Amino acid sequence: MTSTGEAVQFWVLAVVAVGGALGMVLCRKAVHSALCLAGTMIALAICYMAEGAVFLGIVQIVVYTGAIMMLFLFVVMLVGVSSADSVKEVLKGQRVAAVVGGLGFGVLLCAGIANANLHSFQGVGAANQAAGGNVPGLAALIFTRYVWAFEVTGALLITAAVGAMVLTHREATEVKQSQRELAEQRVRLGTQVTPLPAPGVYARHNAVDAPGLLPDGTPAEISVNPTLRQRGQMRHLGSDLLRRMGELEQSTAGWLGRKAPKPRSGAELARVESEETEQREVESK
Amino acid sequence: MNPVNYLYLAALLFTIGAVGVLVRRNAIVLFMCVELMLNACNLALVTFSRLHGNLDGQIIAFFTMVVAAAEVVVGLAIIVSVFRTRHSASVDDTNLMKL
Amino acid sequence: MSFPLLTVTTVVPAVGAILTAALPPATNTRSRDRNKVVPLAFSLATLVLACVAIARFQPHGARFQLTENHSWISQFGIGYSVGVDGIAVVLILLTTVLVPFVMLASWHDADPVVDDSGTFERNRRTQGFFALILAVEAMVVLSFEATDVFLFYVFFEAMLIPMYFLIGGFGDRTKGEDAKQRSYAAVKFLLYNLLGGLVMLAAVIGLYTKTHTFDLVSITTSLQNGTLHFSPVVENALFLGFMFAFAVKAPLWPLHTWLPNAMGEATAGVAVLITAVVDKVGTYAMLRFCLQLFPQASKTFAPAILVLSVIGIIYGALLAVGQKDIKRLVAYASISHFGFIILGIFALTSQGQSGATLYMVNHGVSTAAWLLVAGFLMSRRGSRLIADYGGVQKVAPVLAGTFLIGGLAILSLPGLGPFVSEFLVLVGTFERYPALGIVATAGIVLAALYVLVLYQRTMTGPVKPGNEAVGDLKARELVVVAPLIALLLVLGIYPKPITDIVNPSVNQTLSQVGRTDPAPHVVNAIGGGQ
Amino acid sequence: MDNLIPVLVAVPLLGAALLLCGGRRLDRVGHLLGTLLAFASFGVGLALFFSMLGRATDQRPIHDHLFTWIPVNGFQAEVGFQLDQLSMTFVLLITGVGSLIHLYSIGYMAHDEKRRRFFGYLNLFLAAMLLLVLADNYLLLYVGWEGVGLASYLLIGFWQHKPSAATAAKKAFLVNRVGDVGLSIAVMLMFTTFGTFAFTPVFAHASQATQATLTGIGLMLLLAACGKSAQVPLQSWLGDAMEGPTPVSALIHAATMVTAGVYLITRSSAIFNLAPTAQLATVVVGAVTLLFGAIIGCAKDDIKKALAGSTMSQIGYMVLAAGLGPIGYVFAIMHLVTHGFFKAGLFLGAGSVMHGMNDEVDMRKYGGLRKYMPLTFVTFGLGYLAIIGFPGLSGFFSKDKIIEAAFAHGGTEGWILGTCAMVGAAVTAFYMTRVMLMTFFGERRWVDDAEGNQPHPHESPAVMGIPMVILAFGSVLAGGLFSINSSFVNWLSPVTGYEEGHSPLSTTEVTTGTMVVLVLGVGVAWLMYGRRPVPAVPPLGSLLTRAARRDLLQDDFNHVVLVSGGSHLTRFLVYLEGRGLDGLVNGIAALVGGTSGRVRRVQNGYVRSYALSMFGGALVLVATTLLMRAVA
Repeated sequence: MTSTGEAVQFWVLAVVAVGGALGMVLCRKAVHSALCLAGTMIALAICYMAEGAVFLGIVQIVVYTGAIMMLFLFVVMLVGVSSADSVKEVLKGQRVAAVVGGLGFGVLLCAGIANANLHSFQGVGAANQAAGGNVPGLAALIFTRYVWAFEVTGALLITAAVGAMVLTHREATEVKQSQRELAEQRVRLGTQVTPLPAPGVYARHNAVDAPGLLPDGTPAEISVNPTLRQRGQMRHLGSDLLRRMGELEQSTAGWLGRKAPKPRSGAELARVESEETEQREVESK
Repeated sequence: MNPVNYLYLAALLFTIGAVGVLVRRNAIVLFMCVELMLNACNLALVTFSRLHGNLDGQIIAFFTMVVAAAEVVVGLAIIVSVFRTRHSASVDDTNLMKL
Repeated sequence: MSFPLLTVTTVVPAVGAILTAALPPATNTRSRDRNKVVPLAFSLATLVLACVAIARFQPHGARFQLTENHSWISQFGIGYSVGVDGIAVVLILLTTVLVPFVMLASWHDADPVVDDSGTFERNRRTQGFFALILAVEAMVVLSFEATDVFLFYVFFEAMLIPMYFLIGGFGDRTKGEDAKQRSYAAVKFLLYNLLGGLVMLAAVIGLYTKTHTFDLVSITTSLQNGTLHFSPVVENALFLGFMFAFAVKAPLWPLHTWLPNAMGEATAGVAVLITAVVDKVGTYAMLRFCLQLFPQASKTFAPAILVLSVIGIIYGALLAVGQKDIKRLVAYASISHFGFIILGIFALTSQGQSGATLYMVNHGVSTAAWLLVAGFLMSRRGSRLIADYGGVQKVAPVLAGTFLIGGLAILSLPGLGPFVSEFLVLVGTFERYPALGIVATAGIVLAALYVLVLYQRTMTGPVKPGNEAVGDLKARELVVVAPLIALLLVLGIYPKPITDIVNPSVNQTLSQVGRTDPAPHVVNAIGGGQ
Repeated sequence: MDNLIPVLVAVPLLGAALLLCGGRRLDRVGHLLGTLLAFASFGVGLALFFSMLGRATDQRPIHDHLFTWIPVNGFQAEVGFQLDQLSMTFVLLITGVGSLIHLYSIGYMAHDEKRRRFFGYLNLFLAAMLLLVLADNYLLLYVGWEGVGLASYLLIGFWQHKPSAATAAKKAFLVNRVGDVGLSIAVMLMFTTFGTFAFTPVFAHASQATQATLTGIGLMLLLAACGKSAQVPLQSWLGDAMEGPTPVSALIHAATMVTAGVYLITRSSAIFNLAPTAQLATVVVGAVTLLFGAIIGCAKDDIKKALAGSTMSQIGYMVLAAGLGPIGYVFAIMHLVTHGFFKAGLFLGAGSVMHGMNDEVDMRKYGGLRKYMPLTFVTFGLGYLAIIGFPGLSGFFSKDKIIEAAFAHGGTEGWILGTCAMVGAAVTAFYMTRVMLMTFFGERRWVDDAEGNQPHPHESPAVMGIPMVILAFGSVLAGGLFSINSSFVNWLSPVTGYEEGHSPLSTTEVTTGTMVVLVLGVGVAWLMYGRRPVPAVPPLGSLLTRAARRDLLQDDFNHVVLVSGGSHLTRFLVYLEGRGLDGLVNGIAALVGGTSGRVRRVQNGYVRSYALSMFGGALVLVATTLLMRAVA
């Protein structure tokens, strides 16, 4: 039997852990899943400590949650933070079968545990004390009885590290093109010869997600970072904004005493407005 | 409270992880689910260590962690290289292995 | 240690096969002929070795002679044990005699394609054909020699591989649907025989678990002196396992349906190889393994097998009558004849078994003569349909004449080899099962029917359009046919040398099965007949 | 002297081998060589005959063992020859008539491009027939038996370009094969009963076998005889066999081969004497056939087919006589020999007529030929008188003896058989007179043939005439010679046995009876064909006539029951093979293929799907483990 404190702690942590696990499975975005899993792992780390495995608890936090989960996050970043599973299941009956199988499996495991004779917990306190603490106790075992396994695991880790490098490494098969060559190539292909336009910088907006305006006043999508564009995070310049920009330009010109630029054509405004209407209709559906 | 509840928790987490492996398509999440299953095992091992009053269970949990780390490293590397060639991280897109 | 004659007899064609396959592909007529003469030379060398073997064989000597024993997989008591008795040595001679004729008859069957400019298509198809024939020869000879059940099994199965390629790769119809038919036939052949072999493998393993050896001689010895005893259920099961494989190979009704397809689609030479050489391993193995390993079960199942063989005799003959395709007709005729062979074996009389052994030889030679001549005819006209022929006798009298002689041998005309064996089989059957003997005798009428109907439709009558240009036999073809016909005459008029070799072995087999010939009803009539 | 016996067979065999394998080089001399060898064989036969005459009666049979043919334990087939009085008779008949017909064929086949092969086949026939009569055991006899069948097949189908000839040849061989089955079974029965099938031991021990066995052997031998000798119910091939060249019809299908059945029964007298049931069957077959053949002979317009019906009928007499037992054997053989002469003569005459008439065989297109072919007319006429039993000629002596013996059989059976034989004699007189009248008397009725050629009836060359004359002499004299001092009975009785028959009618009564029916038959024929002109188109005729024209519906019966029944069976079996046996196999293959096609969809390439099955496996494992623990 455990102390009341541990019981309270267990019930709190169990809820956290299960919640995290469910969250991980149910979140559509990988990054959310990763965060949920990190939560579960920290909860488990505390459980370890409560059960007298102090060293493991710390390792769980430092190595697992700190290093491995960060590795996961890096990969998520590489692959695309927002990449989410579509809700539709393509394999017929996979979900139902998985849930039913899972339930059955869980019931079976619980039945197995319930049937097992698990009533006299000895606790590791004695073992820890005999060795002078949890860490010395583990160390004594690792470097004596399990030294061989330890060495092999080390070899495995090194192999894995090398393997990962081999798998991800891309051999540079050709000489990197110089700036001159790139420029020549651009001219030859006749694509964008000039440098790309800079994104629009406006006082009231964060800069990089808003497209710059071309001389005729239309937004230049090319000026926004392709990653943002692919993610659909480019800020669309609404009609009111364009209108206000026009007014601003007019007043600025008046204030500076310059010749005022030609006002934006009505057609341009109408196009933007119709786009906005469509957008709204789509969202409402 | 009986410490056996830790085992029930481990069983629950393991099952959730297993179901996750089966229903999720994103390879990275799939991996996370596998990690969850491993963690569940570790919890059970630590609990067993407590049950028997020696540290061997913790040792095994420790090795599990190390091996899991190795596995994650290689697995993620594979995911990255698959993503490079197929521009997708969905396991359903790597389905060439059929008649 | 003496000279390993039997091993050499099987190694020579095997080496020949490898060497032939390794020859450079033909580029002109000379190198093409070289690629065929080399395998022919090897098959002739094998024939010489087989003649030496039969000359050194002493009919009244030990049971197995020219034996060689080497350990192979000692953990399971598997040995390389070879040796021949009278039956085996005769069949080895048959095989080695027929193979050169088959090669010579198939001389142009696998010729390389030559384009308009006279350039040879460079591939190894031609020599592959001959190499495969040599490979089959080597394996068949080793199957006849093997006195180790496992060794026999290995080669019994292995010979399917070259046969599969010979059937599937070299038929006379190469295009479109026809080629599909051919590959169907080859696959059917393979699957049937593999299924049989699978069942046999189970029985072989079962045999080992009971005896802990694969050595035929030691098993039969311990069976005879009583140290080994099978329970009836086990013995029956093992017998059926072996028998199934042999009945597929032989083939016994109703497991025969692969044969018409295989023989129909293969070239005439390969068809002869199937029916005259390879299938003989099945009937031979019944004599050698079924009867000797499982004497009690053989006696138990003999009536059932005899009934099946009689059905096969009549059924094969009737179907032969109904065929439209020459080669399929020959195939059904062969099914009928295999019925006779199996009938002779399981009648368990010395006349029946000597007759069956002789029948194997005679059937091989007569079918070879008949079918090879038919093959010459078909190669001239490029058709296998009986309806496409007519009046050939007018334009090619020698061809027609040899075809008729081959056919007369098939219908067991006295004076030609098959009569002797067929009569022995019938007498042997009649002694013990008169009713079956009488029904089987009716088969000789049907044999006359399908042979003469075929002859009439193809050879007689007015010359059918398309047959005017059919030429008579060429020198090479005469060289193939004439010796076979001479052999048929010799076997028909003076078969004593062969029966003298076969009889002691048959008697030993029968004494192992524990059966003696029924005595004449009138006891004090002259026993020996002289 | 003994070792001459194999020479007898070897000489024509050598001829056959030379002529058939010799190639075109022998085309010019082949016919001469063949004829020479036939005469050589006849010479050897004569030498052996005189040597035999020089020995005492019990010393006459000689034996020559050549080699062991098939030795398998108890089954010892030997090649050995036995020459006794019976064989000797046949040897002389075969080689004598055979040589004459060889000679005749030189003329008859002069313009045939395959003449060399024809003589080769004839020599082959002689060899096989001699083997048949000289064999000392049944198996060797069987070799000769099938050998003559082969020669007959080859010669009937000699003009292979004619589909009818090829069909007739095939039919003859097949029907003979049915008979051969009987001979095979008889040999097998002998072997299982006596352990041997050589004549001497079998006959010596025949009395020890059971009645059933002997009856079985007898009936099987009878079946064989029916096949070879064209007796009911296996007679249908003989009419068609007339498709062969006429010399062949004369030699094989009149004089020698078809009488082999009579030889077989006579040779097996020791068995038949002990098997009354078999004997009864034999006489019934003989009596039925003699009427059957005679009726067919009356209706046929084809001269050769009419003669073929006559042959059937005459052999019916012989079989009848042979079935009567010791009272008949000698007369069966005697009739066989005289028949050999006159029937060969008649056939050669018919051939001569055809030769002069552009190979026309329809007697309705003959008529009045006696003026154009005097020699043929005379020889044919003598043969005619002999066959109808004109007093003093051969047929008179031999046929009357048979009729007498039939009455002597005793009881009701004797009366029935005797009456049959008597009626047969009347019908014989009728149809032979009909042939004679239609061919040689009356108006000329020949017309242009299809190509517009007018036949020019002319006498045949000497090479054909001489044999006809010799045979005519034989027809006239043989019967008388044989009857002087019962010389033939004395000659043959040591082999076949002889008993004086005790006829309820005296010899005079029988002779008177036959004379009366003879006159009756001739008279009726004269009334129908002599007095009135013969119509060129056959009248419809009575039902019996029409049936007789169709060989008394035997072919129709065969066709319906055997041919079409058999072809239906065959077609059904072919269907069964394709759909049944092969269908089963292919069905299994399709089942396996279909199932695997469905099962392979499980391998869909989705890792998660595989993971699911793995998970399912784990589930099952855990469940099993727990269950096992719970049970334990």
